[in-house]
Amino acid sequence: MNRPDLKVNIAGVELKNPVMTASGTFGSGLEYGEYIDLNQLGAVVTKGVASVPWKGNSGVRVAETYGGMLNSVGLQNPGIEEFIKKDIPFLRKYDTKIVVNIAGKTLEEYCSVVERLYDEDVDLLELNISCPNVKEGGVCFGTDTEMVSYVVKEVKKRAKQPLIVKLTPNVTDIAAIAKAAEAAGADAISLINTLLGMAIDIYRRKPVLGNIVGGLSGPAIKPVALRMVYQVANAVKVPIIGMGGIISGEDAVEFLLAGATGIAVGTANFVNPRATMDVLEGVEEYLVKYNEDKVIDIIGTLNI
Amino acid sequence: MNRPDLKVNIAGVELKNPVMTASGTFGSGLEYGEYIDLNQLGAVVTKGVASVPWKGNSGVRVAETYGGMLNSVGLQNPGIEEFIKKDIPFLRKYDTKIVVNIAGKTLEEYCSVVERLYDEDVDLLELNISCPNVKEGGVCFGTDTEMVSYVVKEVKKRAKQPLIVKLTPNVTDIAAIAKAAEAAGADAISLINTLLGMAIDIYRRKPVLGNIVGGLSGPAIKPVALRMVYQVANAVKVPIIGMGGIISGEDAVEFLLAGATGIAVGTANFVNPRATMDVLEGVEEYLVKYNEDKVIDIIGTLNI
Amino acid sequence: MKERLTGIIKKNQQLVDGIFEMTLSVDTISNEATVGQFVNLYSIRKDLLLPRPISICEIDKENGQIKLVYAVVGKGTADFSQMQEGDSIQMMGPFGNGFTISEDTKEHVVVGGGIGVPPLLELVKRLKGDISVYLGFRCDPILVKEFRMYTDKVYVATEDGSNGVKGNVIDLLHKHPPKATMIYSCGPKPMLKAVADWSKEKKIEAQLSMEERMACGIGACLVCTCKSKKDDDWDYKRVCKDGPVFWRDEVMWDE
Amino acid sequence: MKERLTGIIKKNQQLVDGIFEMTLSVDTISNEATVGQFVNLYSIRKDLLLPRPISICEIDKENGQIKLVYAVVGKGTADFSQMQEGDSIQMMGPFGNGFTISEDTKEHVVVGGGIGVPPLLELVKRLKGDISVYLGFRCDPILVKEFRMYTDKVYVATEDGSNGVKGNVIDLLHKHPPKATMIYSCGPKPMLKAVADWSKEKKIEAQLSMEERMACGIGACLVCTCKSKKDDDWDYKRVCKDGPVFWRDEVMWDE
Ligand SMILES: Cc1cc2nc3c(=O)[nH]c(=O)nc-3n(C[C@H](O)[C@H](O)[C@H](O)COP(=O)(O)OP(=O)(O)OC[C@H]3O[C@@H](n4cnc5c(N)ncnc54)[C@H](O)[C@@H]3O)c2cc1C
Ligand SMILES: Cc1cc2nc3c(=O)[nH]c(=O)nc-3n(C[C@H](O)[C@H](O)[C@H](O)COP(=O)(O)OP(=O)(O)OC[C@H]3O[C@@H](n4cnc5c(N)ncnc54)[C@H](O)[C@@H]3O)c2cc1C
Ligand SMILES: Cc1cc2nc3c(=O)[nH]c(=O)nc-3n(C[C@H](O)[C@H](O)[C@H](O)COP(=O)(O)O)c2cc1C
Ligand SMILES: Cc1cc2nc3c(=O)[nH]c(=O)nc-3n(C[C@H](O)[C@H](O)[C@H](O)COP(=O)(O)O)c2cc1C
Ligand code: FES
Ligand code: FES
Repeated sequence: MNRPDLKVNIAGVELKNPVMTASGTFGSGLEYGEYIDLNQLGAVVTKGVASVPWKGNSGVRVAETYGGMLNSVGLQNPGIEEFIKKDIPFLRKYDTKIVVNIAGKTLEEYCSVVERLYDEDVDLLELNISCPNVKEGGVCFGTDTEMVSYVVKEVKKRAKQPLIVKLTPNVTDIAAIAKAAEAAGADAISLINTLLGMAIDIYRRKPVLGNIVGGLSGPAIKPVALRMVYQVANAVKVPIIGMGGIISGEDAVEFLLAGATGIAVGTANFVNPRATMDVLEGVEEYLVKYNEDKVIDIIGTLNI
Repeated sequence: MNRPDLKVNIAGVELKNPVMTASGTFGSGLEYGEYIDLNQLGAVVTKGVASVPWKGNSGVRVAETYGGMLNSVGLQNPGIEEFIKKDIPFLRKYDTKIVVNIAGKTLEEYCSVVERLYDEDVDLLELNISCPNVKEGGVCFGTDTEMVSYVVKEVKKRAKQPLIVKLTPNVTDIAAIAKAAEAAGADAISLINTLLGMAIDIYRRKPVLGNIVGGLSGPAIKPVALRMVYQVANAVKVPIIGMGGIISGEDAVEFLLAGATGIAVGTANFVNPRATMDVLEGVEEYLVKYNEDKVIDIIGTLNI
Repeated sequence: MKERLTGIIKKNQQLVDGIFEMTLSVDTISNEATVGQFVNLYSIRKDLLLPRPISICEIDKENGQIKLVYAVVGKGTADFSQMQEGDSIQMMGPFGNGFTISEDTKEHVVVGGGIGVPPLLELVKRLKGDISVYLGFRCDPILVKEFRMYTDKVYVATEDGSNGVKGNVIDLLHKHPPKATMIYSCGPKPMLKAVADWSKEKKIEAQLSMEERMACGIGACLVCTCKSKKDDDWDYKRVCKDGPVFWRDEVMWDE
Repeated sequence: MKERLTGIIKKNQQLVDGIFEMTLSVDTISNEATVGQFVNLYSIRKDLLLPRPISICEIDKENGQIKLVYAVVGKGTADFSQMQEGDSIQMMGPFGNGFTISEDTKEHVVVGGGIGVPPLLELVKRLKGDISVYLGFRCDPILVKEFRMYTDKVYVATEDGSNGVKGNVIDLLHKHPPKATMIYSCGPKPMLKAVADWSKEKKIEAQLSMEERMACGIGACLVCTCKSKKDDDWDYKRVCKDGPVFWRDEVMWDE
């Protein structure tokens, strides 16, 4: 039997396979490049980058939880100039797509990153709307349909590359948020970002994280992620990139069946630096086992 | 050293200790009574009961997930009459408080259960507002501050026993919901109910659950539960009952430090029928180790 | 007070491809257990919280042991299959109601399919009178020799015809019509349904051992449903507590 | 390509109450490792996802082995302490930059506190010239005999005075002032800060091995911060990749 065709198309960009990295868990690939062949990845999604360098949060930034972890990195990044100088040329040496994840504390910051990337050689943009909107008292951009609509519209106007909008799961109605993003021009939707969580050091009687709360990721959150991907797949027409707790090919197939065209591997990289490759091989094995010629033939094929 | 004083007071009702059972995971105690001495519990919170018998959902009702489980029991219950006939007399034989968890698909159903309980010998009522509001197209009562306010106000009017309002975590702003419940008359707040999740059987290409989606519980969700308890503790003055993933005394202490006056053990019972007792002993050990005479002295004492 | 128990593995070996037999030393269970009951086995893997229900295949009160026969179908059973003699395993039980054996019944028909066959072994040991056993498998039969120790009438079918008659237990029942006043059956749902239909047609009483996914295993959580007749209406009974064995006429198959 | 490795446990025994020594056969690491680096150990418990960073205490290239010394402080290390000779453990490494050893430096001062002491042993083995070692413990000292094999000047302090001088390493440094052109130190943050201050006052260069909670261990996730000077400003460096050893003058202590 021939190897199945793993190609997927996300907003006009063809990926050799659906396996991507989750922003912030893979740097820009330099470190994991020592463990895997980056050419094998469908796409590398880079760590969130802002218009200027951000220092991130102080104090302890990670807490282990049952089947997961909390992080409060706070989007530390070297700023778009440094990113363009170093990360793009590094990644361009590989035969993989580059997705730049974008952070911002104001609409203006998001826009300035997008504009700065206008003439740069990157394939897709991913707008992280889980950031706090400082002008609105720190409420997360992604929790309100109107804010989402506004931000996505303005960013989309200025973007050359197709725009993925990455949703936060900390909302009542994820489908409504996804629809708002789509209506405002999102070319694709990715989800989920981390769930807001907390851990307490009972011996010191203090939160474990310097930032008190942090983002929960890892296999613990997979059921929530999968439910949201399923709900969003039933609400929008644009392609979806699913993530949240994927550690195996089986997990990835669940997301594909639920309606994701691409899938991203995050926390699993920390447990196993070859996690992306294991996921890729697992998806391929599944297709072979069920005589599927093309991965796109199983996307969204859940029997209800 | 003397044994620490474990008594807590929830809305005027004194519990011998803060350890309760989470509704729906313990029946009305009959089954677990073979494994533990029910007299040792601060309170037994019964399975949700409605005005008439509910059959619950069809098909598979449970799926195991990483560090957790999904259930879609759909609030199967024998109705309030049967409950009053069997469960209250059974529980009254024990020296523990009785908390009746109340389910409803309309305001009227909630009210009729509460009214029916008016002259019954139960200690506290727990209003489960995670139920779908059938009149509003099945949106969950607990996801909207106005709906919460309305339901709680009406139910409170009719309730003789103090009213605990149990919140769903599937919302953008849990503190706002808690405040609405408090303002409407809630005497205490309990949280969290289950997170909405999903699992897929990739071999049958079907959702594992007959109901497609279900409620995620167990240690996987603890960080989200703890964050929400912390946020709610900072938003309301009424006592809080914390739950979500508690499997050990240490877990329970995290919730107490975060501001919970009572804590409830749910899914852990399925893993270990003595879970409530282990939690109770763990809390006591912690108090002894840190020379605390009273459990109430550590509630909400997190150093930020 | 009942409690979570520790079983010590005395034997754990493969019977046929993917099916294992485990002998456990756990006298609380061997003392209490009756035929058709099950135990709940816990995995040591902390990602798997829920117990795995496995029927008791044989009860050896004298030596304080029970035997389980299980198929490796997922992560939990895969882990069990890796365990060694001397290892300990956390478990609870015995659970469920078991089969009703009446002294008055003299003609017994036992029908098992696949991994539903093992719990019928202890049953056959205890039945008195005329016993006919019908066993269906996908390919590799198990425990046939053991059943033959208690009755000559053991009929085997395999789907692929590699062993015994090619076909299923219903084909067997047609081929070798039994004398029967009571049927006891355990196996996959479609087979149980077929046995129910057959027995109804033949006007023979039947006890069916049902299977459903579980959480608590003791009747508290209501996840393990068996749709059952109740007066003019119906109800979900609990497989773990009200079952796993149900009377044919209670069970509703329309789900 | 680098990969996750399997180490085989050759020895795993308690040194003093709550502190264990583990010898691992894992030649990829023993071949590559340099002094002051660490490895990441994975728990077999599926509820614990993140690796535990443990410094390399000794490197035995010849036998393809490394030695680790670790304190049991939580679930992960408790599990490690239960492992037996012959068990295998998943691990990655060696990670981090290690100590800089210059041939020109002749007068070395080594300052360790508590569980920060072990990584300094391999260092002392490799230093040439005059070596003074200052070790502080809460009560039970570890590895003192081993350090004495490489230098006569090993000074020990314990907080409770049960062994050596009562006090901490700074007290020791005052009591036995060393000849020094370079200081190497590993231990709890307050101790490192004190060593930094002392060395600054004495105008001696110092290398400090920092500790922080980690996730990836390889520099990709940015959770392991060390607040560091950068031109007129500051920056969070990564303990796992840019460290764990930092020059005193980079490190900022105001957090
Ligand atoms: C009363 C009863 C008696 C049983 N007796 C036996 C027996 O004697 N021998 C045997 O091989 N099997 C028996 N089963 C089925 C057995 O419980 C499952 O095969 C087993 O739980 C699968 O676990 P897993 O981790 O390998 O599979 P996974 O698919 O990884 O399990 C995931 C989850 O689904 C549950 N699950 C999966 N399949 C089943 C199933 N068929 N029935 C119930 N729960 C399931 C698991 O318990 C677990 O919670 C019995 C089931 C019941 C309800
Ligand atoms: C570079 C480096 C080298 C180290 N070398 C040693 C050594 O040689 N010997 C030794 O005993 N310890 C050493 N530690 C500390 C060791 O990593 C922790 O004690 C260990 O991770 C605790 O794990 P646990 O599961 O027992 O504790 P838990 O408290 O249950 O762990 C929970 C989480 O917090 C992390 N964590 C807890 N304490 C620490 C800590 N002090 N530092 C970093 N992460 C922590 C764990 O890795 C885990 O992710 C080193 C730490 C670092 C960063
Ligand atoms: C350490 C860490 C840093 C992250 N940084 C970012 C980020 O910069 N931008 C972003 O959109 N998401 C970020 N995320 C979220 C992940 O991309 C992903 O959405 C989430 O972790 C869920 O996937 P997982 O469970 O596979 O990790 C980060 C996650 C982790 C664990
Ligand atoms: C099987 C099952 C049934 C439940 N039924 C109810 C219910 O009837 N009413 C209710 O308010 N919560 C119900 N819950 C939610 C629990 O009371 C609890 O809020 C939740 O499971 C989180 O706690 P845990 O992680 O300790 O289980 C149920 C949970 C489970 C697992
Ligand atoms: S498994 Fe809980 S009631 Fe049957
Ligand atoms: S642990 Fe990930 S960057 Fe250091």
